[in-house]
Amino acid sequence: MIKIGIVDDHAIVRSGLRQFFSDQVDLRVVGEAGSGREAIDLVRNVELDILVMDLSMPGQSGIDALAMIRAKAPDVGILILSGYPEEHYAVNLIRQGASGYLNKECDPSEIVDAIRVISLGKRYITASVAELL
Amino acid sequence: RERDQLDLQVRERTANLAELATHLQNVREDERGHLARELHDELGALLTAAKLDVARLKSRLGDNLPEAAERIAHLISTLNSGIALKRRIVEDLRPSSLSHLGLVASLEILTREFEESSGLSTTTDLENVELSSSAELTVYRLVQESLTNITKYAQASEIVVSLLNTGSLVTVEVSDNGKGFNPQDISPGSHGLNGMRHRVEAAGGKLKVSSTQNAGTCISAVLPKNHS
Amino acid sequence: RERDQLDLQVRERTANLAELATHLQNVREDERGHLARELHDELGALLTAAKLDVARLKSRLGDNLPEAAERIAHLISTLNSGIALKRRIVEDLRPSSLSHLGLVASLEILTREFEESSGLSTTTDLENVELSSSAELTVYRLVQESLTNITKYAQASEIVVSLLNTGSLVTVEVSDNGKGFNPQDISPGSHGLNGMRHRVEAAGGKLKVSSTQNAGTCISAVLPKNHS
Ligand SMILES: Nc1ncnc2c1ncn2[C@@H]1O[C@H](COP(=O)(O)OP(=O)(O)OP(=O)(O)O)[C@@H](O)[C@H]1O
Ligand SMILES: Nc1ncnc2c1ncn2[C@@H]1O[C@H](COP(=O)(O)OP(=O)(O)OP(=O)(O)O)[C@@H](O)[C@H]1O
Ligand SMILES: [K+]
Ligand SMILES: [Mg+2]
Ligand SMILES: [Mg+2]
Ligand SMILES: [Mg+2]
Repeated sequence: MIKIGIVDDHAIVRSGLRQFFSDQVDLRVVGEAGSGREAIDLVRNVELDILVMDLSMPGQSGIDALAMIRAKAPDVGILILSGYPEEHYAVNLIRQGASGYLNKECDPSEIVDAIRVISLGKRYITASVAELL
Repeated sequence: RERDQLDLQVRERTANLAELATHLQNVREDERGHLARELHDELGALLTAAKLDVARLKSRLGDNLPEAAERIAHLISTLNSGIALKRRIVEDLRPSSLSHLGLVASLEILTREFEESSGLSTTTDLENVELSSSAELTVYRLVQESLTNITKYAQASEIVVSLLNTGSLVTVEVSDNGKGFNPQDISPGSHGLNGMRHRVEAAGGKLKVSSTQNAGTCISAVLPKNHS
Repeated sequence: RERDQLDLQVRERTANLAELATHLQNVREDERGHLARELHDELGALLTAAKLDVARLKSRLGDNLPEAAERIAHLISTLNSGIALKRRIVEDLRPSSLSHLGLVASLEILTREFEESSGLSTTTDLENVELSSSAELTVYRLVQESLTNITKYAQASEIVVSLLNTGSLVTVEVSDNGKGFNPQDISPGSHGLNGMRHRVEAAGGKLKVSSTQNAGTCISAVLPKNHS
């Protein structure tokens, strides 16, 4: 069972993701956060394998949270799921410690693929990102 | 005496107009930023949620109803077009990278994409600099407008973009080896350089436009580091 | 001689700044109009298409799969929120009524909604006038800003908005019976009336601000009918 935390400032996205993951037998959502600050608390208080995290959130953005989470919980996989263009962000964020980057326009089944790859302790790199790296 | 009175009036009017122009430049960027956030965050959340709904629907239905599957495929492609459109509008309004990845990364993206679309060889020399976010936006817009001018007029083959710390100042420069022009002789319908100058001065800086016929153009601005 | 030289420079600078301010006002409205069209036409079409897809999917599935029905209901409500959001953004950018229903209808809608939200009694006297669409937008923005100012400052109970033909000119007026202010004494951070004046003058017209402490305010502008 892969234990997942969802970080997004929009409840409609969080519940969409939670329900989508609930259809998968090997995934379980164990916590949610609505901001970067809450994400740090979540990682501190709940045992997680993977954080699926948005970037654009009020207050502390996902990027600020990324560095802190990496420092506090080096073993948690962090999949960034953001509306911003992959070609601009993916390489940059993977260098900053993210385990993978997906744009919200991806096929949702890709999110599940990425989670499974990252849960094995690997990075998830799409073909186009591999080219940029 | 009468003349002094008149002088004073003219000066007041000038100051007033300068204020108004600055206000209009600020308000335009604020509006764009606000709209970009609204579209990215609010509309983006709804479109993402819709995509997740459709994905679940799709896996529920499996391969039982081929006709429904066709509808769903169409729905997915419609939503993807909506997302792509939203994203293009948002990035045009204000590059999200400025607030998330910083000025240097944003200028790298800008010049890389300029190079790809124009085919012109572009060299960058970009240092991390300490500027307020509004000054960062001013620098970004300066480079953007300069690159646009280059594609429109310069017939250049080499472009250099630099952003450097020079003591307590920051210098940004865009130069090309194109055909140049006479900076004294700009038509009144042109507002790119004029607007740029006003904006740089409102940020407490100075703009220099150097160009010589057939010897290229250099647009350079110095900005103070901690202008409020 | 030297002074003449200086005078000339100041005048040139003033003309330049006036040009820039006009350009910035135009470009802002153009940008808003362009964006409103893009969102309305393109995004609107995509969201409508998505809704149609979902409706057809729903009728295909009938009542067979209750779980799918639930998904579909959620999807429809998500798309409706997207459509509502888009509509609000578009109307904020530029009231669609201006190009579809004309200036008089747009001002009727504006004042009616103002009356509803502010609770202030508002009388209108609106004639059909012959103005270019850019002058119509100027009139609309003038009324909009004047009503905003009234809610912010006037403490008025009665408002009158009029749009009248006066020979070869058009006169627009917004007056209130509120606490008034001294038009000579406006803080430099205020740009509503200043911007309005510049805009009216750029359209070849004239703005008059009359106000007396405790005797209400009247903002009025005359505009020529066929200014290009
Ligand atoms: N890099 C360049 N090489 C050659 N000519 C240039 C260059 N940059 C600007 N110019 C000249 O300077 C003029 C003024 O440029 P400016 O950006 O102010 O206005 P514009 O591009 O004509 O109009 P706008 O920017 O308002 O769309 C241009 O019309 C062009 O003739
Ligand atoms: N109808 C009114 N009744 C009373 N005072 C008014 C009225 N309209 C304007 N004022 C006064 O005139 C000032 C200038 O108005 P103006 O619209 O130019 O700027 P602002 O509303 O203060 O700021 P901005 O419009 O830039 O947001 C206001 O601050 C207010 O004191
Ligand atoms: K599950
Ligand atoms: Mg978000
Ligand atoms: Mg230009
Ligand atoms: Mg105002």
